[in-house]
Amino acid sequence: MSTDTQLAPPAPARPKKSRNSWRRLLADRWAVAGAVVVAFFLLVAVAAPLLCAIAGQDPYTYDLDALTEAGAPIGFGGGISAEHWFGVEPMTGRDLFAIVVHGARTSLLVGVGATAVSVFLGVLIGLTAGFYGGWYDRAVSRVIDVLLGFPWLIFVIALGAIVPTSLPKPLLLVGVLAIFGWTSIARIVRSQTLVLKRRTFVVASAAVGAGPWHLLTRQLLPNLSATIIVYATIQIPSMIGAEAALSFLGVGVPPPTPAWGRSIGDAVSWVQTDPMFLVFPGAALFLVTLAFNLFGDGLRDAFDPRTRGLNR
Amino acid sequence: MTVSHSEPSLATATRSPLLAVTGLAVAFEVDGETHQAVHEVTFELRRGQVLALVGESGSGKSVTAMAALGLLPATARVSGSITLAGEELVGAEPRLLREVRGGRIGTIFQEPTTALNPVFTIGDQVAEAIRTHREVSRRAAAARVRELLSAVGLNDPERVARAHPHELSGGQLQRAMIAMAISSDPLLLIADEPTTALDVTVQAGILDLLRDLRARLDMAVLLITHDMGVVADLADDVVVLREGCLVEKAPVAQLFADPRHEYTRALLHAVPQLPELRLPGAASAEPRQPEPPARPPSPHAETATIDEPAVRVRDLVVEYPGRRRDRRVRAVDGVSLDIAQGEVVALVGESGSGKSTIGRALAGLVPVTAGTVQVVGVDVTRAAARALHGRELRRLRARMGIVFQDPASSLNPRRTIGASIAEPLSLHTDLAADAQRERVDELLEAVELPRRMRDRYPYEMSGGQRQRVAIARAIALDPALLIADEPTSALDVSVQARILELFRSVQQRFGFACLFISHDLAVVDQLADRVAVLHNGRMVEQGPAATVLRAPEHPYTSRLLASAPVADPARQAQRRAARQRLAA
Amino acid sequence: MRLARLISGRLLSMLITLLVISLLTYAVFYLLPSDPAQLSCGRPCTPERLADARAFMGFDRSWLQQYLGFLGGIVAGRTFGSGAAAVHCAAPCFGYSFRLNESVTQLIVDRIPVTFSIAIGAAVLWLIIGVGAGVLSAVRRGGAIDRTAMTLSTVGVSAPSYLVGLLGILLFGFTLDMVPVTGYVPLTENPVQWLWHLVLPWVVLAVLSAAVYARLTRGQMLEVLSEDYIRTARAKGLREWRVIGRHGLRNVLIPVVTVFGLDLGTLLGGAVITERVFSMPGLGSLLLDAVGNIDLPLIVGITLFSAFLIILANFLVDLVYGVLDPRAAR
Amino acid sequence: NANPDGATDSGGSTTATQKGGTLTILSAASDIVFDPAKSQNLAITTLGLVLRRLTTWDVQPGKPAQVVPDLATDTGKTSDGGKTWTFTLKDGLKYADGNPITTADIKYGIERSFAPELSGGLGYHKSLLVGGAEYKGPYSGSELASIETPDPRTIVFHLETAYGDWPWIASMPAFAPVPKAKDDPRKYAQNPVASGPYQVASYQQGVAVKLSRNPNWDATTDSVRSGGPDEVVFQLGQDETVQAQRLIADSGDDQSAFGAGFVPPAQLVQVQQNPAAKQRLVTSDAGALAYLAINTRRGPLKDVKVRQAIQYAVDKRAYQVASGGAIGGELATTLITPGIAGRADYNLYPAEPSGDVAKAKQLLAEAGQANLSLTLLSENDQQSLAKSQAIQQGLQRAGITVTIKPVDETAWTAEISGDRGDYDLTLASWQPDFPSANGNIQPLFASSQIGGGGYNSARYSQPEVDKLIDQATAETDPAKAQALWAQADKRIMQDAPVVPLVYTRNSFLHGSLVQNFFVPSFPAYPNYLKVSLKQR
Ligand SMILES: Nc1ncnc2c1ncn2[C@@H]1O[C@H](COP(=O)(O)OP(=O)(O)OP(=O)(O)O)[C@@H](O)[C@H]1O
Ligand SMILES: Nc1ncnc2c1ncn2[C@@H]1O[C@H](COP(=O)(O)OP(=O)(O)OP(=O)(O)O)[C@@H](O)[C@H]1O
Ligand SMILES: [Mg+2]
Ligand SMILES: [Mg+2]
Repeated sequence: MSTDTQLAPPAPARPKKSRNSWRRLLADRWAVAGAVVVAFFLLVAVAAPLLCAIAGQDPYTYDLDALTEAGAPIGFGGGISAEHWFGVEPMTGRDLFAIVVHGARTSLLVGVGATAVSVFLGVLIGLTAGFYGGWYDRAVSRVIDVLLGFPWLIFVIALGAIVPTSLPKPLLLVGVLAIFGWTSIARIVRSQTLVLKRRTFVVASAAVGAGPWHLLTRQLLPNLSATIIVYATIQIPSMIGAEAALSFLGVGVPPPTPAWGRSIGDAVSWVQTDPMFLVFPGAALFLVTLAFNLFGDGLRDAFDPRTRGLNR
Repeated sequence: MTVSHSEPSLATATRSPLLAVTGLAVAFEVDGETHQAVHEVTFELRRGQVLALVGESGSGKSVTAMAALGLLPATARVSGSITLAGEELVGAEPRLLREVRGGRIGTIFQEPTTALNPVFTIGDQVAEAIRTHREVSRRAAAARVRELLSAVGLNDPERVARAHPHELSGGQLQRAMIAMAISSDPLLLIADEPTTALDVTVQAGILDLLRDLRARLDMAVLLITHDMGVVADLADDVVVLREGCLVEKAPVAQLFADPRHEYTRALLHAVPQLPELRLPGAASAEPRQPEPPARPPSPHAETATIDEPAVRVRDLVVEYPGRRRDRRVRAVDGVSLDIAQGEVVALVGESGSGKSTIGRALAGLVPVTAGTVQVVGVDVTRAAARALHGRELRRLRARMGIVFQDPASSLNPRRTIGASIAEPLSLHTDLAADAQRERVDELLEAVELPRRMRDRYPYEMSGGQRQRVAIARAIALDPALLIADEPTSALDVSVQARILELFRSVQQRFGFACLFISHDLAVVDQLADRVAVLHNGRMVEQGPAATVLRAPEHPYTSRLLASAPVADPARQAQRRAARQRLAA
Repeated sequence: MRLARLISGRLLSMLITLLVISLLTYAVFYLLPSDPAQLSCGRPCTPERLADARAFMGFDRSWLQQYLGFLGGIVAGRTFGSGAAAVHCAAPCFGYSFRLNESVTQLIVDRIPVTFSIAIGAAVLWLIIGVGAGVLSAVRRGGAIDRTAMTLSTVGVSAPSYLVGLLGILLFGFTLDMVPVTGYVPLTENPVQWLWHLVLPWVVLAVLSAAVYARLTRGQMLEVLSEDYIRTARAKGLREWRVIGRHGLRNVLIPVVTVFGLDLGTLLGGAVITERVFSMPGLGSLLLDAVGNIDLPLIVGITLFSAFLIILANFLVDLVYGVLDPRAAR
Repeated sequence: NANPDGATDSGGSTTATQKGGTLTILSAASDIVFDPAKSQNLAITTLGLVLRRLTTWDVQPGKPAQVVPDLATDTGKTSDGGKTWTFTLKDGLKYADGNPITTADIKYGIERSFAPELSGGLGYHKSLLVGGAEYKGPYSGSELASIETPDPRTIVFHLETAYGDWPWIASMPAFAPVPKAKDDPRKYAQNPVASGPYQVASYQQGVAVKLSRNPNWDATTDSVRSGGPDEVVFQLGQDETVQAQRLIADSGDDQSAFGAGFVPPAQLVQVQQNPAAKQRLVTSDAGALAYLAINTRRGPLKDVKVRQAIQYAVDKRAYQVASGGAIGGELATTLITPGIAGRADYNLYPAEPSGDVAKAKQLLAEAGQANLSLTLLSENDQQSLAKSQAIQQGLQRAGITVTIKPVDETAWTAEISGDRGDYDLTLASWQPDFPSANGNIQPLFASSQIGGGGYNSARYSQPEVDKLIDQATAETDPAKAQALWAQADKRIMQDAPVVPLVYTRNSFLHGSLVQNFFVPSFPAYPNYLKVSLKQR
């Protein structure tokens, strides 16, 4: 800041535009509810050890006494009791509450992390490919084709065998998920960029001498935000699910580290005998997904000034 | 068409009104605050009557019209009553509205570029309008589309029907819009600035067409326009709006002869006058050789080096790729043009003759097929070929300002207009955020927009307001070259006068060169040093403004000048007769 | 003309892409911890027998040599083994599965009807459901339909496909006893049974995928509905469904078609889990089997085939862009 | 008590055979290999329906399996203490196509099992027969001289060393006759020339295999096959959970079906809560030995003290629960499994079912390994991972940190039988291919079986044990051999290369019309050969 602006009458701290967006967002009850739930789960993830300490449980200790001889939980709702708030896991007797609470850590980290990275990569690559076109676009499109056609199943199996056990698994996971995850968002963003870049306002911006970076970030990106937000929020549960698949292939977080995806995968076959085993982690995943989607929808609306004026 | 203009209103006075607007008020909610756009407007319109709605830009003309169709956004609150042949339209059943829209009321929207669906061909869209209200076969509809398109003066209806909106010029789109609006022979035509993008010859044709429709179908027209010449030519009665309030309502002759309200007087006073036309006895068909002006008449000519013009265009050819290779459209065909530094060159010509294309070529926005374009010594063709966003070109563009023909589409819908105006500032200056805001406010004020509009989004503004935003953005950096494509087409004459004043003063201060594309010959006369006339992609005449506008050589130029309407009903009637004689 | 050039150019690059994919597959396979020879060594296995099996399957050579052999097979055909047990695989030879004693081409061709039946039916269903729900909830934004559809779609995106399949079988197959639970009946054999057996897989896949389309369509539609041309369409007096279905939808379709191309391309290469749950002998179960038995020729074959489909789908989608929106044509 | 109250119908039951009907067998496999050279089938399952061999197994509920003559008149005669074996064919045996079965066809069948083109089957005979190590099959034109067929009904085998269990070896798939004229190595697996009660009527890879009656099968020559159903249909590629659900639902054609795979734990619980389904659940008494292999070549694990500590630290009860509880297996302490003749029960490391953590800690302290950190190589299916976690949790109590490394099945096989052996612990289970203690001990603990495709996953090498194995193998007197095997069993456990966890019990479900469905102690799989359908 120069000295003379200090003397100028104090300007509002924030540009009004973002204030408007925020106000719009805050006025959207559903979006706020979504944000609150997301925050709640983040809090749960952070405070997992504390919560478990309150419950007096941890996600690793077996409690075979809570199971029948065949390995099914004893008692109502999958063994719900004062001790085991959500009941216990069949076959092990581990505390389901602790598993769900701790699972939030892995799943949110991986789900949100992988989504963030893949959406970032996808948007960056898709946007530039659609914008620049030419050989760059062709190259990107071919790379996407290769990645999509690539037998990632055997790649991941191979990877699982190669990577040293010491490598931090969540990082590896986010990496693998992102590498295979960016392609679809890239193609979507590219497809829309192809049309958007011909809109007059983009040309007008180029005509005042805007560089590619400015065009991409200021002109195109805001008009892609709806797609990106919507796609990103759908991506989160898929990533959490994919994390489970990868952990079965030896690339994910190895058991017994709790993760929702794996719990849900394990619980599927118990759906008739011990439905609560599915309900708790499943509900957690569902709620988080729903919350992200609600929040995403709100964000989308807040970023799109026109939506409120839709006529009927 | 020899009916005098005060007669129809008398003749129809006994009939019951077709459209009655009573106590109409419209308020918008903008970020929690209510903004009253229209206050208690009342007027009536009878069959066969043409009612002109004039007034300041942003005074609520378009909003009033949209209210009749029930097409205002959900943020609008409408009160009062609008009846069509006795049926209430405010808050009407969707079924009734559907039947009214496009059937009994045809609508020409203000901004044709955004009003047409980009993914369908013009033919499809017009045919759809026909088939919505009539049981006709596809083939018959297609034939009728061709018919309508040629009726609105499109020379190549076949191509236009097959074209998508982005492949047409502003005027061509506007005519397609008109074709669509009149396709089902409506009782009432709402024409929101129907001729802004049309050159005067075509405009005259359209006005003839409307007059003919009125006569044949007893169609009523709600004409929204800022062109007092058009009002004088077509309207029976005039309603003057200002800041959402109705300030005056009068038959056209009376209004022009004896305006009551002070604002109306100011408005009429601001109407630029065309020079007296001296038609040459024998117009030579040969175009004048384009010659660099011997002595640029601009006050800043002394500072400009004569051998280094701001713009040097040589044998420019621009072709647009058609869907098939043999369908290429040659939009500009061998045009040469120089603009000296500090000089204002006006480009006039028929709609679709390649004016906008030349403007875009100067900015390196369309690929040039042949010829060279140099702007302040930089070869734009080469720079553009290397990369659309090359550094060289970018530096060049920092010194250029462009006002696009259609302001609505040239503003990013996701950014506030403040941000849009600040864009060149943040790109090419290192002004701090506060300083930028200040400059934006200054610019807004310069184009007669209130500061509070800074945080509006484009869709929350009227057409003229958006156009002024585009102007503000173009002059934000005090450019060396301004390319202004119909910059005042959506502005009422009073605002236009002030904008032109602004132009002049800025131009005097900074001495930029300017390519001024316009169909408004009076404005051209006021502003331009030289005039170039374009016809079918070719330059047919070029010379000092005074010469070209007063003693045109090419018959097209003569026709153009003869077609320009004047803001006086009586004189305009004479001129029309004269023009028709000329054409015959 | 332009189209012909475009297509031939694309074909060439498609070929190169497939080459890259096959090369990568061979290379990755080389990194795989499993040993195919081991699986076919029998019990008890001795180092000599292992070496024999390896030599017979060609795994004693380096992966590059194997890859070149594979390429040679496509061009000139190949003969495996020797003497009475030799098998010949004619000119466009995409490999031979020793495990199943069948040429890879034949194996894939046999499975195509199943997978395509599943994929195309499901795709049609999910496109209709997804886009329909998306449009409906955009139009009734914030209303009960919107909220319900979007909540259901959240279930759709977060539920594992195996679970949905299993629940589908339990509910419709056993509890309600409405449809057969497993198996595939060829269309040529009995069209009614074909349809009947496919209903459940279609519905399951559709439920899972429609969610994505619903959300994508909704977001895009909200955007489009505020455009001026929608107002024009209304001003023509079009029925609301036509305004939305024609003018709105058409402008929404580009991203939807993009995802559709990706999904359909992938699905045509086999819906692994769904085929497994419903015991459908399609490409997905063939691939699962091939991976489980590290049947390299088959893995490469299926990989290339599904890569081909994906690339083809993407190519078609790229072509369709120009049709959907002329501005995207160039 | 071997019979937990959870499973009443242990082993299954038998009644008189009714003829007719279509039996459906649900299988997770995507194809069935009928080529005897490539098949690893047990004598009493699929292949046994179509192909007969020289000898076969007679299994009865509650009785140990016995080797009995099949095509041969007896179970083989040896004249020189087990090096030369002679078999004679029964009279009037015919293939489905009506041609007579000769010993030349049996010889040819064995020869073709040496061909690399047809590898993958059970090949115990390959290294036993003289010249077998070099022989590469008949397709290159050579014969195996150590098999003689002096006349069409006699066949003589010459072995490298004395081998007492040769009669068992003669029951393996490769000892089924293959007429040379009908041999197409590419297609034989789908279209074998049948000698058993059924022949392959149609074969659809990945979909179904239909067997129909073999008109030339003579029940009087066959003591082990009853040939009940008119048709047998294998439905392939059936998901295990869905399979179980179908059989629980027991509707329509599924009433005359049974599942070839084990009932998964969750469905096992479900079945036990469903009285109707529970009646149709058949559980074996004991089956494979499930064990934790300790890689004896790795760092601290070379120390026998550490391995013994692991014996105590393991929580066998948690493991058992993870296997489905008592119905999933009985706690194990020995290497030779119940149902194998000569098994001696003992426990070198007595502890509670959930282990003796204190003792383990003490042993670890003695070994100076207070903070062990080990990797456990696990197959990546849900059940294996559940079991791995049970082990992990148990060892954790003694301060041994275990990291689970899930890999897919083929990778797991490659890793444990390959030369690298990059793991500390792994979970495995072993069911011998023939019911002799030889099959329990030799493949898992002979030093010749380390790497190179062998299953010695503990990589255990002890000259003393190797010698015992050699002795016992050569012994033709069953009683003496059994004593030697029991001795080897104990000797091995002293070195603690593996922790015996449970003798798994396999559970199978069948439909309500399925009769004579039983699961013997060995092998712990249903006897397909006797199954029949109740006729309505
Ligand atoms: N959606 C909206 N939200 C808020 N304000 C709006 C909206 N649409 C129009 N306005 C405001 O309402 C007023 C009237 O607009 P209208 O479009 O009717 O002007 P107009 O008379 O047609 O002007 P012009 O001649 O410039 O087109 C303007 O001040 C404009 O800013
Ligand atoms: N993208 C395009 N593809 C094909 N043809 C085009 C394209 N853009 C413009 N044209 C055609 O080129 C010609 C010149 O267009 P241009 O926009 O330069 O006209 P104009 O003189 O500005 O007309 P107006 O006064 O109506 O705006 C027109 O006939 C138009 O149809
Ligand atoms: Mg307006
Ligand atoms: Mg133009």
